[in-house]
Amino acid sequence: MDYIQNTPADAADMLKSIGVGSIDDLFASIPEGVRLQRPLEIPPALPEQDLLSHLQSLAARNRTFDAGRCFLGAGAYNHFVPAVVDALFSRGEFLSAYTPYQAEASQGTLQHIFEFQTMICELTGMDVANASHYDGGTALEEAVAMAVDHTERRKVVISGGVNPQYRAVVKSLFKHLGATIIEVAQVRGTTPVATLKEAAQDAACIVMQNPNFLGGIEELAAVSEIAHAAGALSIASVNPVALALLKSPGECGCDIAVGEGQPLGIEMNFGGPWAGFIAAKKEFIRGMPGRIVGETVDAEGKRGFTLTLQAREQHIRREKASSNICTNQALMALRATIYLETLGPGGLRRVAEVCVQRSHELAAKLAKVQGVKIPFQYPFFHEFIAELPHPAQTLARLQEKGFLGGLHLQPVFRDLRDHVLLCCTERNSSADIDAFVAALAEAVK
Amino acid sequence: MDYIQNTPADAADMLKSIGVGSIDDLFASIPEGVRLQRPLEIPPALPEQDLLSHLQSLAARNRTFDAGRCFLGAGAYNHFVPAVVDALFSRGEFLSAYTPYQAEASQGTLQHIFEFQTMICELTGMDVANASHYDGGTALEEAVAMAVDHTERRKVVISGGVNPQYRAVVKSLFKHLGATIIEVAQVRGTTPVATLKEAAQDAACIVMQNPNFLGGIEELAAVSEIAHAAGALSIASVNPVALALLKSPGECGCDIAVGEGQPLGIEMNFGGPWAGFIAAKKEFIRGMPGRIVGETVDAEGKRGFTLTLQAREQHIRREKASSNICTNQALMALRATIYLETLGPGGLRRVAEVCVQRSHELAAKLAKVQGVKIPFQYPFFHEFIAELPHPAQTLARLQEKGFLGGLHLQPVFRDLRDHVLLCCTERNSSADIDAFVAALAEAVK
Amino acid sequence: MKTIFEKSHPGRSTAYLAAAGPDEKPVASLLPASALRTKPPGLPEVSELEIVRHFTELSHRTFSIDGNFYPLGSCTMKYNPKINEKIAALPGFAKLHPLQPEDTVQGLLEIMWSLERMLAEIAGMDVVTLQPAAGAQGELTGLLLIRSHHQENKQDQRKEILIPDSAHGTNPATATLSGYKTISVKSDARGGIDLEDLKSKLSERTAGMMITNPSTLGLFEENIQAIAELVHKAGGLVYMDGANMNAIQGRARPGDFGIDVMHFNLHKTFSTPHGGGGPGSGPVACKKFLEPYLPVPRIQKEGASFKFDFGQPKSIGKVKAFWGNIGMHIRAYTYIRFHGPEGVRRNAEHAVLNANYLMSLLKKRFKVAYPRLCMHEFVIDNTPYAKKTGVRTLDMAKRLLDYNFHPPTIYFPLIVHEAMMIEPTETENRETLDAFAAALLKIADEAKTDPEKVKTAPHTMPVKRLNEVKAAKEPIVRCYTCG
Amino acid sequence: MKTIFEKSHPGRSTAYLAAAGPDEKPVASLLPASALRTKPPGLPEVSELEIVRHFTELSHRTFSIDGNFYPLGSCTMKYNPKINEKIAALPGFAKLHPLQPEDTVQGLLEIMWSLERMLAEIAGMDVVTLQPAAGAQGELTGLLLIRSHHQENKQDQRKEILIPDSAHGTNPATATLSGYKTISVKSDARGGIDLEDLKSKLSERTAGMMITNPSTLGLFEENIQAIAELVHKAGGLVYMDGANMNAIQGRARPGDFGIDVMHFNLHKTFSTPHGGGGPGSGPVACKKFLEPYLPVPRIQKEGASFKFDFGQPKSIGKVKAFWGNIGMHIRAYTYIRFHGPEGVRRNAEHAVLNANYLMSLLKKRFKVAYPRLCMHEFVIDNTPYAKKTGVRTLDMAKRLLDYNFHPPTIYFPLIVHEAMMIEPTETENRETLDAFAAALLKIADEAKTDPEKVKTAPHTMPVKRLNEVKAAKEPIVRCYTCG
Ligand SMILES: Cc1ncc(COP(=O)(O)O)c(C=O)c1O
Ligand SMILES: Cc1ncc(COP(=O)(O)O)c(C=O)c1O
Repeated sequence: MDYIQNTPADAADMLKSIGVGSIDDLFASIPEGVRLQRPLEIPPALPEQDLLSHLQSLAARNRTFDAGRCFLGAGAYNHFVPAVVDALFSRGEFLSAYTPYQAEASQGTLQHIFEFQTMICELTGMDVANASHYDGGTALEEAVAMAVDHTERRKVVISGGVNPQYRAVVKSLFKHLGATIIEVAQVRGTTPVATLKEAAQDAACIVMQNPNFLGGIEELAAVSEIAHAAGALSIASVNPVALALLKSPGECGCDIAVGEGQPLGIEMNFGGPWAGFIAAKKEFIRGMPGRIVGETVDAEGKRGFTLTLQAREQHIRREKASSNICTNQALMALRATIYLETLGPGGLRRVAEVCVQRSHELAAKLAKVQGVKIPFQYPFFHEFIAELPHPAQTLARLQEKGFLGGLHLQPVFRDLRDHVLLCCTERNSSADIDAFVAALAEAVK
Repeated sequence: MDYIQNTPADAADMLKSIGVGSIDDLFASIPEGVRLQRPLEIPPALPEQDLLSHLQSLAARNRTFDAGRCFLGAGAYNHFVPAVVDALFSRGEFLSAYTPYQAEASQGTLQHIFEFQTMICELTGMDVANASHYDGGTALEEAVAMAVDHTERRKVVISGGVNPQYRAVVKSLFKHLGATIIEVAQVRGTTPVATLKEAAQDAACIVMQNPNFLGGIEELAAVSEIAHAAGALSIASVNPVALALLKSPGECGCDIAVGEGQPLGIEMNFGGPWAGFIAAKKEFIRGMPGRIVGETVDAEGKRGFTLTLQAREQHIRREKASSNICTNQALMALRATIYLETLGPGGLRRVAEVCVQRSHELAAKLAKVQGVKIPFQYPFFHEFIAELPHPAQTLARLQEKGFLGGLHLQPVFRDLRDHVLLCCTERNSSADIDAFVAALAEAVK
Repeated sequence: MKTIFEKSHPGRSTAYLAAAGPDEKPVASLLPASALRTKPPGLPEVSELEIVRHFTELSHRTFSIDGNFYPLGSCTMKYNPKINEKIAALPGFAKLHPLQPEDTVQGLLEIMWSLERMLAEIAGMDVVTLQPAAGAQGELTGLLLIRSHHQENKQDQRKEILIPDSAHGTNPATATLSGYKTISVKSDARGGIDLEDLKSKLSERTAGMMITNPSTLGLFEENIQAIAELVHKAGGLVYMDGANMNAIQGRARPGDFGIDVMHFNLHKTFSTPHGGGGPGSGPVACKKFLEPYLPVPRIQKEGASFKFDFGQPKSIGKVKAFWGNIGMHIRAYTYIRFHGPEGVRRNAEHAVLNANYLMSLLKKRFKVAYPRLCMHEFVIDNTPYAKKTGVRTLDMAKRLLDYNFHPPTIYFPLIVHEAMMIEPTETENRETLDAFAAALLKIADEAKTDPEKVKTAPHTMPVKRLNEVKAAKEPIVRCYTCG
Repeated sequence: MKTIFEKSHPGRSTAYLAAAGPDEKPVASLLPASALRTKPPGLPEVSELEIVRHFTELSHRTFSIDGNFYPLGSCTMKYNPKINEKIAALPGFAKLHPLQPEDTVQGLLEIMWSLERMLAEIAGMDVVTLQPAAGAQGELTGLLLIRSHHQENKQDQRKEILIPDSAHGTNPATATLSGYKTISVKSDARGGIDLEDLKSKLSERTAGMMITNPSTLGLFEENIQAIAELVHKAGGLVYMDGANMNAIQGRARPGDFGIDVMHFNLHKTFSTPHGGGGPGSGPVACKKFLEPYLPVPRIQKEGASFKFDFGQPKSIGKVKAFWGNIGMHIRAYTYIRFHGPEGVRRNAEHAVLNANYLMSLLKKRFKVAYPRLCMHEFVIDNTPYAKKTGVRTLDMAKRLLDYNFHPPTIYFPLIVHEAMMIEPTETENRETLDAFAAALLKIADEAKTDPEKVKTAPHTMPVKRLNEVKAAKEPIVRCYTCG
């Protein structure tokens, strides 16, 4: 099976035009010894009807939890996506376009990226944002690389409140590059600002996450001051939904803000594709990785958009480029763009408010359950820590009852042995919360 | 909740421009006594998130059977729809366009209807087809009305092999109009041609269905001869998928061909929306109901398409119109168009072949099951009759096992007491058939 | 652009099913040779990519609500919410066979039952059938109910239906189709029904009257109660064409102002997408006394469950195979549930606000046919321009395309010369109305300064003005180069 | 066209969530005031209808495979099947949380595991990781594997990566990012790697070589075995940039011709949609000896079930949060399962056939940079035209837009002057290739007869030629009139 349009008669004519006798002749430049002489050992072709059944049966072997019954966050958030997002995102022109190299034929792509950049700047309080990055973790890695290049220092201070997945990504690269990575442990839900002072000496940057991985709201402004005092950059990894309510990194004096766009109308997709973003103060513009769209005019003075500042990029600067990124996550950024424009400031704020509301409702209700504790009192956005007996077993029991009941923190946070991280979004109604609390009360008995 | 864009400030400005003080003033022409003074008693508004959950929970209270486990046809057919059909059909420009009154701005709609008309003509062997009708039943009703008008006779002969739903529609209208309707009973699966001769005298038309409701292949050509000999028109209601294999009504001398487009890539949708079609020999063109698209040229001689022959239609001819139809099922006809063009002649033929193949496979296998009989031997397309003990109970047992096991004919066909009508399409694999046969063997024990 | 047939290439296609296996029996061995066709139908042979490009290009050549302001009078071209499409496509709705046992479709029957109740409440009526596939079929259903009623009462001589001269063509066409004679009733100077003319036409032959309210002139029939009383006194029933319910939903109910039976157009008032011509859905609402005649099956609620009831001996029977355009019912149900009572009423209010606002912008320069407050739409009479400049309504309409607006309905209603019937709907914003008015005013200028430009419009569409006369005189209604 | 910010209107929006109820606590009572922003972000306030019209219009301003022939060299712009989109959107895939327990995602893990096996077979490699998000990240992953290997073998001095001068920019950029120095290797007159130059640059500092095969010139590296042997002998490893695997899948396998590690671009070879810039997916395949260094988690099959294995002490760690661009894995898996062994090979064959056919049409008038049979693409050198007429490759590219074709990749590879790199892919038909060639030949005529027309192209796009210099000199990278 294939989507090839040439019939055998076409192929024969075309070979004649080329001047060869067979398709095999076209592959003559492959040395004989390495030509594959047998069919690939992959499963036989499936016509579309059977293909769909096959994939549907595989999909059926995954369990989807009711939207209201997911209390798991930890870096992937279960938000409501208005139908208009899918309806527009799935238009074939958007799906099947390449990077907008020929600006005149790609004003649609360029303009939606320009709008994305604008809104990321507005949310983060920064001056410039790129067209997207692979994900929140690699965006953070690139921000650290920007700081290392900018400061010419090789020490990186990173809060233990940063998503462990992101920290792992940063470490994979920088340990190879011989940088020193100092992790400052979070304490009872937030990063102790005082301990950063010493660590900041000679650092390229201090990296914070806000709200942090445990949901806690960090003192970003204070951290930025410490960073700047030590000549380091202040980098914040942020949740864009929370930014409808929280002070932006820009307001807190950060130099670079990065984050994951998944909460903005992107399905969880088992972890990808999502859309990282990177935004910075304008002095860092020429060190930014990835595509940037700029406004310009056409030959008649009419406004238009084009890729710009390409002299930073690999296809021009090659080994001197600010990054190696080429393909990004533009289509996912388009989802975020449609989502943000659809919700508007009021709508996004309402999502954030309801997240705060419901997570605090859950925390308050759980605090009353026999055997469950809310051990730490820190300000949180939509995630918080609860302490339970036998977390692994409790989560398994909740799963039997149809709940995705949070993340057991122990394997990653060694000191949080009996602790789980819980999350609420606007998808969890008060009724869902009550059902969950009841199921949990049952499960911990 | 609503999709209104005017803010209160806009509304105030607009009222000023109009020169009235309030929205209530705009409704002054409604006599006071009949103004509704209370809110409508309908349920309160649901924001989109809750709306979706509500409708999902209603959808969950319907049972969908696995595609391969549906052996029920009887006028609605479970065919495979390539993904490309939905992807294109759902484009907003197609969905949200009106009837193409302004041809220059609606070349897309007009051209796809023109292509639909062409393919319906090709399938049916007719000269002209309209832009679609409500469904197969009402299309048949209109064909009968054409015949009544054309012959100025008021007697309608209709085969008992015509879908009982369609017969009911024809009867509802024509019994009011005082026409005589003669039903010629099918015998052991097909219509006995000989008995039509007498009935045909003074008739406006003879109406056949092919394949008939019981799957049987009728002798259309012979019937057309009888009709024409009596000065009546020959009308055939046909399944368009079967026409990939079967002689077309045109080849069989029919004057008008109608049918239901549902098998052509339209979801079963619990019975609608689907797309009826009406096609006829060219001498009937000015008696055709509904929209017809024609080819023409623009002011510069370039080809274009437009609605044509509108002098037949109600908006011009009013009480003298050939029909009262205005809105049709154009969007569903678009699905059929995409489907037919995607499959092409080979693909459609293959669907039809597999239907024949599998239904005969099922019949042969059932014939071997203890307690089950295939009572009548008639040539059939993809439906046939099986005789079982306790059909109602057997069907209920099959349902428990996940099978939609056919239609019990008894309520409508009085003489077929223990008979069910079974259908296979390309969706029922040999494995599905074996599973069904096994389940049935178990169920009739 | 080419038709798909001109892109066809022998042997080209994509395989959606496996080819025949070795143990497959040839069709000729299963079916009689005499039944089989010898020449395949002339369908095109194209690849999936070509299909995608073909329909993508066709979509780009199609004005639509999603792309354009589309103020087609009488058509209520309001925003079609995307959530409705998503919901109607849920497998739990789209994949249901119409003959599935009732116990397997309880969710859907609940929707249908609830939609009937909600429509009855909006109409001020007692009962509803969802079966008719569109407005015109609703009209047919309604007239058959009226006919059954008279037959039951041995009033077979009632063979006339009164219809105002402003009515939509489906009204008289439906009257004919249902065996009635149409008697036209004049409109008066205010655009309402001329009471004297009405009285003179009522008689013992009157089966009923079809009345559109608000009318196709965008006016609420101020004498509606008196009219209904007159018709009733004459022994007739009053049918309302509810195409314009968008203007009054939540503010007035036909059942409260004397209507016996009416239809809704779900594809207008409740925003189901019109898809280039359809599908529609035309539920019929009526008073209790007409209930026995409604099409079968009816949907009944018994305890917590729902079922089809086929046992209605006086029923007119079926007007459509199966149960109606279910997908449209789901969308309309969704739409009404989204809006709630307040939203439904606000839709009417802002539809009327937008229409009056747009009229206020245009009336300075254009002749409004009935210069008074309107409901959801209003009609412009372009005779002054046509006389002065030779630029007709058709020309102005075509020129609007160059400004990227779909034109209003033109040359309807028939009683207004050079009519332009404008219905903006409630989902448009003021900026759009301002821009549309500005374009139309500019075209009025152009009609004076550069009439040729208007008369030869459009200039920016994929084709120039099309020759409709030729299309009708030498009809080419299919492609002949296929197959 | 306006930006969405220019359409914003205070107070306008659609409600997707219920407003606050009476018992809702104000946010200020739950979060510290110091943490809260005082000014809302400047997002636009528009209605859903405006959103629909905005993005519909934007889509109409976007060339795409669905709309246009798009022969962008090195990008493999082949048809993106709609079935893949449908499958990836199934709730059983799209709605999964990445941290769901493994026993609830067995279907997806099976897909990932199977895709790894299929890619390994196509590559002739032993093991695969799906984690990298795109080709460039695959390169980074690959170089980190090489680096780990040398570290393990105490070969820390190996700090140089050899890269041919025809390579894509990501190769040297990746070398730098992973702490390596790039050593450029020359191409020879036939477009292959210059063996003498290569030899002269190999040393005990050589960590490895990155080689693109088929190369960005569309040529299979005839000396690939010899090259691999040379690099291996010098103690280096051979990385292959697999961006051009479309040309050889099923006909030759990198693992069989000496490659140690490589990446795939699923968004090229396996048709996952490129979405205006991404997402991509860059799985890395390698030989057994590099397996210990692969990113975690690996996917293991145990009996009939699948699990993540995080226990790889020598692993380079993670290159991306979670497990990769799963949605792209699902599409690629679907694509390969649709094609099967024969289909995959035929894709390569017809990609190569189409490229050579198109070259045969163009070579009569254009200078082909390396005039020999090509693989999936070929490069034209426009210097003759530029010299003669002043019409440059950029001008020709822009002029192609007026013929409704997306231009080829231009000015790459850097070693060909005035380059035009043309990759038609296997899913295009001959009529399209003929039409494209005709357009390009016509433009070559225009370059002589009417050079201004070409130099000022495009003329039919929504904007005329854009000023890119101004964009870079005075960067405006966001809208300032919002908020
Ligand atoms: C006033 C009026 N009546 C009746 C109809 C007919 O309704 P339908 O097109 O749904 O059959 C229409 C539709 O245009 C209309 O505008
Ligand atoms: C030859 C070559 N190498 C590498 C890449 C980079 O791959 P990606 O864009 O997926 O990061 C590309 C993509 O354009 C390419 O063409």
